[in-house]
Amino acid sequence: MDNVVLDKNKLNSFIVQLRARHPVVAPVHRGYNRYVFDEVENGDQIAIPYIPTILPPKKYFMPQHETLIEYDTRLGQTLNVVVEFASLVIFGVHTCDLAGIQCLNIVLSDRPKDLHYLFRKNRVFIMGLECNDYCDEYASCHLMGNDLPKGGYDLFFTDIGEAFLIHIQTLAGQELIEDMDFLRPAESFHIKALQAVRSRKKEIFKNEVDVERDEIPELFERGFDHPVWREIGNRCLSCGNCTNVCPTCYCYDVKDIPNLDLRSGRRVRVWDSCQNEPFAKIASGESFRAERADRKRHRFYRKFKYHNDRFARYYCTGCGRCSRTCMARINLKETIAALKQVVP
Amino acid sequence: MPETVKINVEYLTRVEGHGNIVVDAQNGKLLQCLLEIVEAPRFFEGMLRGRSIFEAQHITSRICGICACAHTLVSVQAAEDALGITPTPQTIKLRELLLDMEILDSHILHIYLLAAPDLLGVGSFKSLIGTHHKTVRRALRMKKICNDVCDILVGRHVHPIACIAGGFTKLPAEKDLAAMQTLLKGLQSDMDATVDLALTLSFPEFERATEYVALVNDGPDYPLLSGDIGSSDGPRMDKHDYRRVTNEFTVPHSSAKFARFNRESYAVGALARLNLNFDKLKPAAKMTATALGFKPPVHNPYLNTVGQVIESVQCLDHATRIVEDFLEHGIDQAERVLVGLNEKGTLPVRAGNGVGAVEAPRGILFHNYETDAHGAIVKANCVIPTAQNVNNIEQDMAALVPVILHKSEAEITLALEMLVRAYDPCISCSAHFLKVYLQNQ
Amino acid sequence: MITKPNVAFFDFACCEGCQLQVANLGEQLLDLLDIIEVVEFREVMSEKWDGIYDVAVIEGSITTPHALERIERIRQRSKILIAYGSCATIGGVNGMKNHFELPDIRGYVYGGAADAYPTMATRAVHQAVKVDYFVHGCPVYPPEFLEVLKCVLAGVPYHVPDAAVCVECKLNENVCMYERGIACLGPVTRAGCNSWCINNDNICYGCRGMVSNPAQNAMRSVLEMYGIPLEFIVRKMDMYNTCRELDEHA
Amino acid sequence: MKMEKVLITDSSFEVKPATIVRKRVLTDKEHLFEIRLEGGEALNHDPGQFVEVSILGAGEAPISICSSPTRRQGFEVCVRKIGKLTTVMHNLEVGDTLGIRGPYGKGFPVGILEGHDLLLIAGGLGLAPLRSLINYVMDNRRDFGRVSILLGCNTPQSILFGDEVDLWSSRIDVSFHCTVDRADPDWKGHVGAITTLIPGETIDPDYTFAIIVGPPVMYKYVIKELLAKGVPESQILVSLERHMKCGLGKCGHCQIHNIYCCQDGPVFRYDRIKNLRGAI
Ligand SMILES: Cc1cc2nc3c(=O)[nH]c(=O)nc-3n(C[C@H](O)[C@H](O)[C@H](O)COP(=O)(O)OP(=O)(O)OC[C@H]3O[C@@H](n4cnc5c(N)ncnc54)[C@H](O)[C@@H]3O)c2cc1C
Ligand code: SF4
Ligand code: SF4
Ligand code: SF4
Repeated sequence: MDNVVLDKNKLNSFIVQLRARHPVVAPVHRGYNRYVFDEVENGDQIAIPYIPTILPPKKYFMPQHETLIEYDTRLGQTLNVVVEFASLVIFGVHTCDLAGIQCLNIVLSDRPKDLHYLFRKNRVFIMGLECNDYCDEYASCHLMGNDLPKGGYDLFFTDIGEAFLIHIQTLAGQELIEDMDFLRPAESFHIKALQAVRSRKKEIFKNEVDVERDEIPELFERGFDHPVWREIGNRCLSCGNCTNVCPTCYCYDVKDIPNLDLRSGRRVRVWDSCQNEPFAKIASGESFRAERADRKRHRFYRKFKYHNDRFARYYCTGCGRCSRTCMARINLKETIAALKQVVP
Repeated sequence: MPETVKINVEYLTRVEGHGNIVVDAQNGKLLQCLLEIVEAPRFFEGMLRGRSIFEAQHITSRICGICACAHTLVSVQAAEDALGITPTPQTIKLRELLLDMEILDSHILHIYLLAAPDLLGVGSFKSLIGTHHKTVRRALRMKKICNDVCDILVGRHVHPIACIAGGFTKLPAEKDLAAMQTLLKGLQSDMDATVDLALTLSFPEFERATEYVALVNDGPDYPLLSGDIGSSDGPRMDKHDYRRVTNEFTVPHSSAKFARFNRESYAVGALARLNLNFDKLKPAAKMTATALGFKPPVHNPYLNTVGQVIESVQCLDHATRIVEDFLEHGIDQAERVLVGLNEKGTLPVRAGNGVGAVEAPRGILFHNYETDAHGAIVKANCVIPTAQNVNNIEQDMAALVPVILHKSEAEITLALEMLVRAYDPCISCSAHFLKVYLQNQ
Repeated sequence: MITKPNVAFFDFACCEGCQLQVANLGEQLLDLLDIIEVVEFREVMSEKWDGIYDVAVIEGSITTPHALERIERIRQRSKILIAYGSCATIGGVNGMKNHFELPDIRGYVYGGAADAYPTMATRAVHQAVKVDYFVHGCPVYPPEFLEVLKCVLAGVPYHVPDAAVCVECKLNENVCMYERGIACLGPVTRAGCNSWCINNDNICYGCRGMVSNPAQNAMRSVLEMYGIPLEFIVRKMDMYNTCRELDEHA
Repeated sequence: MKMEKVLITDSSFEVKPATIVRKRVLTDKEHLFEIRLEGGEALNHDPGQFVEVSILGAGEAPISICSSPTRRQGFEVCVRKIGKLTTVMHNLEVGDTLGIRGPYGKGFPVGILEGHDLLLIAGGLGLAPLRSLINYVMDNRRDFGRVSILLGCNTPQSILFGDEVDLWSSRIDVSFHCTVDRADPDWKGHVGAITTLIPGETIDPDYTFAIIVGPPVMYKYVIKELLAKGVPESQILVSLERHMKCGLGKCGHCQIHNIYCCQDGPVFRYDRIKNLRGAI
């Protein structure tokens, strides 16, 4: 497909015009290091550049609290499966988060399909945004192969100085911008500028840990008893932050919330975390991952091994959120590095 | 004609906290007439010892859930006084807004849920649901709106979160202000209906002039958040001299301390405030007063409830103006204060002695903290409005009982209960602060 | 539900703020009154009831011998008993006094008249009588109270979340206080309040009590890492959780 | 943002309406329910599979199907009262309705078991899922070799399905042994852990499949005894209980390393999971 150019001073018109069709969500700044995806009304409210938002855009595909079912027992035990959704545009998604969405797409379209997720997914337009430089020291996107775009968007924006070069990847993306007469076709110098950005990035983005990506399966293959698990397990507070902010975590709990009439109500899905104490506890009281070290290890294996075995894809995007948010400063990069150290 | 009565109302209902009324009259002679405070003591002043001055607000808010915002406001005032922090004009305005909502909320609770059942002759608001369904709905709606405004401003009404020494941890954004404005606008018609309701109520006739004590200041506004201590009987005093006003003393029958200033007792609360500061009311509140036939000085304690209606109008009016003002001039978000900053001793603390004086819904409220050089509290003292009123209530009862002694025991009991309730006593507060001074230090 | 269950509210040593949260439900309170029959609620009602309570809602801590007798009597007359608010569920702020020698604190507050005011170490309600349901929080979080009440009426258990407040804090997209070098009790405090305080840019004070398996050593190292004196956090922990000691020694 | 709401069909969270057609109180903690899907639709389950039972307002819970597909029109579940759903379910009566999802998971591989000797070992409530296989075997008895049943319970009173247990023990084509942890004076049988029953069994290791269902603590010890008897690891089958929410291999609760108990199990060959730390 095509490339077009958006002058930066037209970003506002771009957003305003988009909004005429769909609500637009984008990264906004809410005080100290707090970036979140939220609805915006114009371009000025958008914070770019930004460090990864507290929660990744997955909240628009699988909200923190989500109604799955509505019921009224006066009508018996039958129920209505409902999806609450909004057709919207997510603007400014970093490449790591694009990868995160792709990861979720894969698991949740695996049979049995998660129709709630897929329903929303088909109603969200995604506009990616390239990082010309690292957001901060927590990222490991190059190691995970996500510092460059690999699909997963309708439109993709790269900052080439005075303007954004927009790569149009889908028909849906094309249609979204059809009537925007302030967009110009990209000329060869624009493409050159993009190439310049990419070659500069080559200089900046290097493996963040002294490990090759292909080595990772091996590290985990033999690392199950590595002392690093006990070490981070001892430091972990089981606050669940690392999983709740992760773009590829999708564990959940399902519960019923009756209304005050005690007859009608909703069945909701809420994000859950394998780091929480009761997560693997059964009704008789046994917990199958009672030790924090077991839970930490489980999380890492879900990112780097288990899903890889199933779906041939890493379930870490390198966004750095888990390390950024950990009050105990358990760091993903350090953990991988430690795993590489062979223990005598 | 039961000239000999023995009344013992245990666990007086529809007041905040536990109190008993004890009346003993024989052959027309009043032997005993007490308002016993039986609330379990909670030792707040003791618990504050050794705590950081920055924690005082969080802890003292828990003295009373009904006027948690007032305790919060007086606590931060005392803490700032001790630390030598001057709040910014924006902070003061927001605090005034918070206090307006607190007083409004508390007055609505008292007028509708606690006093109205007596005046409408039913056992409680629950019976009102049947007989005065719309009225109850209105009351709950009004309370909810006050709460919703507090939720936006400070996180919640009971034990506010965002109001701390130094300012606010969170400041309303423009959309928050707009939301508050909508809420307050929505309250207006219910407020009109409240005044209409008040017009239909009739109150027992009983007069006893006493001393009235409330905050006074030189500003143009009805003083609630700050000022000197004013009295109907005497000169104006600085808040630091509060002890000379309260002159607390203990009596054997009560866990609350009694207070007296220029006479045997004094009253605080809506009536006192109106008797002292009537002229500073906004026109809307003044008009309400005229409509309700309220002309200060008013010496009938039962009319405290009417005073609360007038103050409710005043607070709503004042709060609305503050919000409008912020909408017009904006909020400086840079004034947000970071909580817990002092964990590593980043803020200058000093040995100091700070006093806060705020008009809580039930009257003037004092907190006084003395800190050491590390900002730890070495002494704390809190004087609660109801504690100041108890003495006055007993004086009222002593004056009232002989006049109504010819009535049936049930009637006497009701009259006394209504009298006590008219003061809207917050016994939980006062019992928490039965204060006596360190004997052994 | 054929007949509405009788529900009574009782207060012990507390600030009554949690009871007020019921009135603060607004018009929703009327929906609530459609499904329960409030038979006693001293704060707003004069009526008394002398039958058996289907549900007794207890606010406040047990701090005097008289209160202990009273709660025992209420227990005997109640089918279901709910501890309501932190003072009742974990002792709450009233527990702070347990750290002072009792005669000392009584003397401080009452001076010579101290003996007139009998008191004992603060106890949470479950440390005095059997409790069927817990509604934590200072004050209670009204949506959680309604959840518990619905469980009571349906006759099913309510599971107090045994995950950290942090979980809700992150779902609400707050920046962690530790990122700003400020100590927060979220990691050791049980969730259920929707991270109320942090949403308002304050810290968690631990009012809901601790999770079943708090990572105490890890917590200590975290504080060390951020240069926060341990004594600071211990003091903060004490604010609500002193009575926990009674459970541990039980 | 304005949210829209639509109804969708074919979601995995949909339930099939069902009715309780029989209820038996086995003990005060365990009740047995016979359930029939609306319209007489067959559940089509394999022994060892489970369903998600849904009661609106109380939630959902995974419950093993304890009846054999060879019997009755409906299916049976045996429910222990422990939490929200199970409490409400105990209060249901014949004629009451509920919702069913499933059947889910991989049950016992009856096709592979055919032609072999079976050693069926159940502890406590584990008898419920195993009963589906036992009755299947009874109904197709000639397809199997020697069949032994070992049953372990807390007390004689807690023995579930007493009448059927009597039946099994009286059959000449079944070897049956039962043991209790704590006996009462009337108890004539064996006392002690279930592991103590195994050494006495005559087993032809090459031709025997051992099948174990019981509380988590039981597996390790029983497997040790079986291995000592020479039963190959690939011929030991276990059914594992895990915390489970969705039954769809998504919610993550039941995950053991890279397998999901709800989809890949709950029945596993021991050799396939023995190296998964924490599985047993
Ligand atoms: C494959 C499988 C088969 C089962 N078969 C049976 C059976 O035949 N009969 C039977 O009585 N029980 C069976 N169980 C156990 C049963 O699922 C749980 O007892 C049930 O989920 C409890 O639900 P509840 O709503 O009553 O309890 P809850 O109120 O949900 O919870 C009670 C306690 O159990 C924990 N818990 C919550 N959800 C689960 C869960 N899904 N699994 C385990 N623990 C949980 C909670 O942490 C809580 O502490 C089976 C479980 C599995 C996984
Ligand atoms: S594991 Fe950490 S770095 Fe990797 S995707 Fe999840 S949050 Fe990002
Ligand atoms: S701010 Fe407090 S509650 Fe939130 S994540 Fe950090 S430690 Fe946890
Ligand atoms: S955040 Fe902490 S202190 Fe605040 S309500 Fe929740 S548990 Fe209580």
